[in-house]
Amino acid sequence: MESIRKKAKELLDSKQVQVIIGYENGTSNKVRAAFITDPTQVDRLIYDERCTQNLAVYLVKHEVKHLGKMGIVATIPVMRTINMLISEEQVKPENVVVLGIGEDGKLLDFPDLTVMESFLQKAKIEITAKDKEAMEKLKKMTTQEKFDYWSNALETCFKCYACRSSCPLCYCTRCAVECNQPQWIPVQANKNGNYEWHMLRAMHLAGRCVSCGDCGRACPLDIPVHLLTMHMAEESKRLFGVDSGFSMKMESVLSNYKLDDKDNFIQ
Amino acid sequence: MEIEKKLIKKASLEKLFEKLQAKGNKIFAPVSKDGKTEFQYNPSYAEVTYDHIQTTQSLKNTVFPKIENLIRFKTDRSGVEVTEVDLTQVQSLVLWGVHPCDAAGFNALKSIFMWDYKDEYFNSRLQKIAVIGLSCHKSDDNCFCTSVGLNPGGTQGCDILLTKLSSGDFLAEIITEKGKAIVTEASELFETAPSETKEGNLAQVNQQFSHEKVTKNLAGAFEHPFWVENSLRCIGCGACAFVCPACACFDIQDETKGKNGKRLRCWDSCGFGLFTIHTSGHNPREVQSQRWRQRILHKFSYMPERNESLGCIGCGRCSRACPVDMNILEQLVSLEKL
Amino acid sequence: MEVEKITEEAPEVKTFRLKFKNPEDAEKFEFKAGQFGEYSVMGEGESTFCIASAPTRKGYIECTFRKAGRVTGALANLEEGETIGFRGPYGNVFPIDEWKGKNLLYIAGGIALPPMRCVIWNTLDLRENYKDITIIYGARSVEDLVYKNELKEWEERPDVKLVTTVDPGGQTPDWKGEIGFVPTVLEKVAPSSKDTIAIVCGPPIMIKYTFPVLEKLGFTDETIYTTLENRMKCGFGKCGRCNVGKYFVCKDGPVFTLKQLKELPDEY
Amino acid sequence: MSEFEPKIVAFVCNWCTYAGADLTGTSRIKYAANVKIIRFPCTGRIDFMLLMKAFQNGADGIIVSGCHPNDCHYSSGNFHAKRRWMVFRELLDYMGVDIERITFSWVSAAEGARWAEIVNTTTDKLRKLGPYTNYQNLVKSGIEEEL
Repeated sequence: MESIRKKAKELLDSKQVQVIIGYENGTSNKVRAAFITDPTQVDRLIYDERCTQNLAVYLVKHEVKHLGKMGIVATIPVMRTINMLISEEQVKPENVVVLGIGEDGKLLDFPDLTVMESFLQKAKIEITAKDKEAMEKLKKMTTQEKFDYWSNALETCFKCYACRSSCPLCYCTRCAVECNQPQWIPVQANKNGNYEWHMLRAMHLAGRCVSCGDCGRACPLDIPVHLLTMHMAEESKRLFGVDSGFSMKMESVLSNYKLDDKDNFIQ
Repeated sequence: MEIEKKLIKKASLEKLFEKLQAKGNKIFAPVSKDGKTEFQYNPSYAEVTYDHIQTTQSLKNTVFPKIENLIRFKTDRSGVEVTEVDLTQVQSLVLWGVHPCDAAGFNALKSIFMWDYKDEYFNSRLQKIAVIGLSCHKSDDNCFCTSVGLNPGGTQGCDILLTKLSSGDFLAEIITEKGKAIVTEASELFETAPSETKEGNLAQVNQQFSHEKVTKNLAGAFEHPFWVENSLRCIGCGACAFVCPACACFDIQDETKGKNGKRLRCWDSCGFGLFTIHTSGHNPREVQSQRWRQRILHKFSYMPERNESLGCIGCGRCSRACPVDMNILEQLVSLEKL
Repeated sequence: MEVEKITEEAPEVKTFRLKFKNPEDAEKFEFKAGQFGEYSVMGEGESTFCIASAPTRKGYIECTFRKAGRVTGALANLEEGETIGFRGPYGNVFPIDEWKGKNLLYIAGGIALPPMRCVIWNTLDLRENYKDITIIYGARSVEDLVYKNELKEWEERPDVKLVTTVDPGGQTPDWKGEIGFVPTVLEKVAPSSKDTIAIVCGPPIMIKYTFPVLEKLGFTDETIYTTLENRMKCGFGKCGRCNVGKYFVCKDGPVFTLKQLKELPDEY
Repeated sequence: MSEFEPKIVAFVCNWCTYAGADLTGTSRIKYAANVKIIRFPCTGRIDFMLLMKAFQNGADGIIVSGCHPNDCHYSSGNFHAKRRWMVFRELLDYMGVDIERITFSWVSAAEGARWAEIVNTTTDKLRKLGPYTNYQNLVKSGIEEEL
């Protein structure tokens, strides 16, 4: 924690960055994002196991970008998101300084982003045991059981789009659900509309999701929507051998192909 | 009507519930499951909880459904045939175990839907609900009903208000004619009121700000840097608006299947980026801080002025639901000191 | 309502003349200049535009729209004789009775002439109530000018002064009107502010640059009227979309004086 | 009781499968009449949401078909499409949509008989699977909400 504050102060003092995006104590024992522009305020920054929000979502937020060059406290999923955003040309590498946090919770020193990149090559991806278990359980179900599970789980969704807004990779200003000529997804939050919306969201994150799990965490109704995108991440790794966010120059999985992609399901 | 007080024993309460159900009433009551409490249609009495602090979702769905059918239509070459929804078919509904803040929430919605133009879709549903309230004996640090002029034992919006007494039995306050009718039909379950008052059995919610002062401060705070500073972390989802009992922004959309279709009213949120965008691309509220400002101003400045009601009941749902800890209470306390 | 007649005004811009299917409705229907309606194509949705015809001309209403989104796209595909839905009228009105005995200065840009056409014809039909009537109208190009026939008629009328302008580069070789943006042309024409009411309709950017010119010409905030075109859905002050400050554009507007606008937060 | 006749929507590419299906016709090969063909410029245009729209509108089964690998008129449209289907199939399976109801195939312009065979086997399979009530009920529950 001290090392994060020290580094943040150093960056702000030397004007290498104009804002540090980190975590601070919020209300009711919650933590929340902090935007520190004043070096004397760095003591607000904290880091502990409660800090799970994917802060990269702010790298593409207009009003935050507007503050200037950004320093960001980044755990492994956040670092992977930054790589994804750079690959997709949403973030300019020269506008970001990463205050990396390793698996042990200690500050990592990245003189530049290429060092972060090589760190990530070796880093492990961990999803929580709870999520792993839930996914295994789902995979063992029959088709009918899976269908019932999802159509019921998604039925309560009222389309507040917290899953979409919390996801740093859902940065489109006009989402596919808002494109209404034609209306692809029923706008209303009914069983059918919800099912198709979450299917669309998962598909649009296929090969892009970094399994941070923030969409599920953000859902006010506790619908495990992150299990959908995490599954897509797992599958694209299995099918195409790539993990998203491990390089700043990742080629998008769905806009590339290999001649030997398996096609044993095609007659 | 003067409030009448009665006692209803714990066992009789179950009988009342079953009696209402047996009469064919649809009941909407809070049920706890996996650490979360939500209102559910027609639960069994054993499932109903009396111990929850707050449900995640509000009760507005009962009078302002998340999807509401406005009209049905059929189109073909010869023209369009439009059928109105038959609002006389709306079923009556008993809301059971409603906290006083939520009961007051109906008044906030009423101030929007029944202001100027009277919205019959809303009104016909409102007429059909009976609210059986339940005073709060627990609260958490997101609750602030006392700061917006309400209290944990308030009767506003209730037809009957129940308060759990130290004995485990309930004090019943019969507030409206609708409430009286329910009691009359089950008079054998009610007994003479005890001497114990509800005051000693309520949650302690301290007043944290004066809403009058907030309203006053907001009048000159439109350009204040407060808004940007305090909403940088807002990610612009609609969680707060969708769980809010008093948020009533909506969208109107058509849904069709072949030649038939419906015009639907769906919940919307002023926090969404595209909410106000013009066809030309011009957007009056372009960035998130403007949208956050709109949310607070609408509830604490515009509504008191136009609708003579606050747009907030202090239930704290938005603060609990927010994924990025935009705590409305914290912000209102700061706005009072602005 | 039935689409009685379709006029192509400019590229992607059409005017519909609408007739009530039920004569009783036609009889009952009344509106005033400045009000708007919700026009709908079943299955696509509703769209808000002003009523572009004058209340003095009974039996029909007209609306003019540019094909831009889902609903206007569907409207543009309709043919004469087809049916559209209409709700209205909503909103407040231009206080034309209060303007009696004054000069009127209309300033419009682009597709914002339609909301003004209603009040222009209304005052022209009651011509004896007003003194000089001046219309300044600009569009991006000659092609984009709407109501070309009516512009001609106004030009020929001795009791109306019409100034048309197109943005630089939008002129044709035979263009006889002005070239330049509306505020610039306004400055050049420089109508007297004495006893005059100015009515401004146009895109936000045009309005923004027109007000200072008017103020320079001596117009006071109470004598400048404009209409706000916020996005709307319900039309009666519920859905929250057009909320600006304590006002709802659909109820308290769309007509506002500059004085009222200045009291509003800058969110339109 | 008459046998259940499934409704099948075929999304095919203009250059290979559509021409192939045309050849089936001109060769006077008889095949199941359950299929409604929708022609696309390329399999690369066949968005996953189109498949969902078909189910939404009551299809019991779907055929998606285009040019054999390396034969795409636009050189790589079918390769891109293939990746999308690989991923999409996994998602459908995970969400409980019966992927047995979707047949993916490559049918060239010269394979009229093969097209007939694919339609026939798909139709047979769907006859056995029965109507896709799961999805049809989902749609219905969405459209008919309570008053």
